[in-house]
Amino acid sequence: MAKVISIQEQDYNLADEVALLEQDNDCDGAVVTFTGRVRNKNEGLKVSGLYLEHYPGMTEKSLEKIIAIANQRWSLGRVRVIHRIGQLAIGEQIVFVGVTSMHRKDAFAAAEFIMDYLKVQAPFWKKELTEQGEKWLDAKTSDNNKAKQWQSSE
Amino acid sequence: MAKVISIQEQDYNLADEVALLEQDNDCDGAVVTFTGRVRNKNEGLKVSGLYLEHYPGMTEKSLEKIIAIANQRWSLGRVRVIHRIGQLAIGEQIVFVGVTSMHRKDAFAAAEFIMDYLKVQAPFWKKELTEQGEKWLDAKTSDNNKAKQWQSSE
Amino acid sequence: MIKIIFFAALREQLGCGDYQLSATEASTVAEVKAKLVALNPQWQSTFENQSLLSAVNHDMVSGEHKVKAGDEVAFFPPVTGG
Amino acid sequence: MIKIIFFAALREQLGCGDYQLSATEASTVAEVKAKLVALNPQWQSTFENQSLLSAVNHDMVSGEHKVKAGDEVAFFPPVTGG
Repeated sequence: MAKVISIQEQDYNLADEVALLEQDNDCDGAVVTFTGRVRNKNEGLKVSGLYLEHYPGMTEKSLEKIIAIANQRWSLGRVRVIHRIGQLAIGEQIVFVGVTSMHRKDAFAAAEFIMDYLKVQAPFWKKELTEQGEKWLDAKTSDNNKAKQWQSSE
Repeated sequence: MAKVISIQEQDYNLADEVALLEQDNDCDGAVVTFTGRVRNKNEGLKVSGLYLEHYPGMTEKSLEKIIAIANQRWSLGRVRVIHRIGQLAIGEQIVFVGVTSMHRKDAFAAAEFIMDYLKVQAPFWKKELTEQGEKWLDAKTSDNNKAKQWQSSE
Repeated sequence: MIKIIFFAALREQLGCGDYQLSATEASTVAEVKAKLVALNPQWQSTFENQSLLSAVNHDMVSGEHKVKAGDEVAFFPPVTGG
Repeated sequence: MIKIIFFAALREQLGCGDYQLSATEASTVAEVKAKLVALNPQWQSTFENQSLLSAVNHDMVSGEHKVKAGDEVAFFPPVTGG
């Protein structure tokens, strides 16, 4: 498995990322991508943007570990993770996970697994800019529960 | 839910399709895409290309039904399905499924569900061009089993 | 009339893409199949294939499904798209 | 020395991004926390938050984890990326 992880302020181009996943890779028939974007609403409040902080060094290490676990569980071709940091406006891309595999089941499972674990283990924090001012987001119990489900399933 | 289905010979541009899924859509934070491509090998044989036949009319109806079921099961924003027909070379895109949702779990589940049902219900047939000549592909038991799993889960 | 169409490997095996029967000749999908074999004995082994699927007016159906004049009946192998 | 860093809401609540302790002042992550509160009593309520997470040298750890000179100890709220 080949993997590339980027933590960056600047935007990225989805088509370029998918092209890199597919280039010279005629054995993987399945490509799954996940894109997370800044929503205009959260918990009923109008949101005008996000600020994303992270823990440099630990972030990359944490994502490496998550991808290594995914690679043990499923047969993967290439994995690409991009997470943006800093100030982001509504509709902007926050996170990209791209996975290729010979089999669609593996590509789907690994992409979702990586997102689920990223959500509860990778040291990123979101501060939301709402009509009522700035607010650090609280972690969601549902995200913890979703990550835990991978321990029992299959 | 807004959905668009296309059955076409010509190629499509992934970035354009994702842009349409995201355009004026600031409430859906999650976008999942699946791309199926022509592999260079199948069951040990070197493949040089595929020919895809379908049943015009039934194909669209079948995909409409599959998407309608997905939309009843999960909370979906937009759904886009493209399936190519005719002659396809190694590495070319065969099928695209794009799903947006407020929640990543729904987007992942619906995209995988649509692919799993497309595989066993939509009237497409692949003829493989291998080093040993042309050969219509046999349906896979594993695809049937995978589609059946959705009946019991959740 | 009932319009009958064949797809993919089935069409190639039969050497035929479509067929017509009078609505009086068959009242179910299974009877359509039996009639086709009766009229074309060389098709028998091909239609004995248990995995063949059938659709009436673009909906997948089983052998007991009724057919009537104007229906489009399709026979084809298990699908392999995606 | 042990290097200590704080992130996100925790950093803002403490009004402080990093800190240093001598390696003789604490031998576990829990002791680091206790020492920080002892030296800065106004931080007590903030550090009583049970949901705070800790990492040593970029690995998530629990309170019993040993610390030694040169370690980087981080405290932060539950993560909310993605």
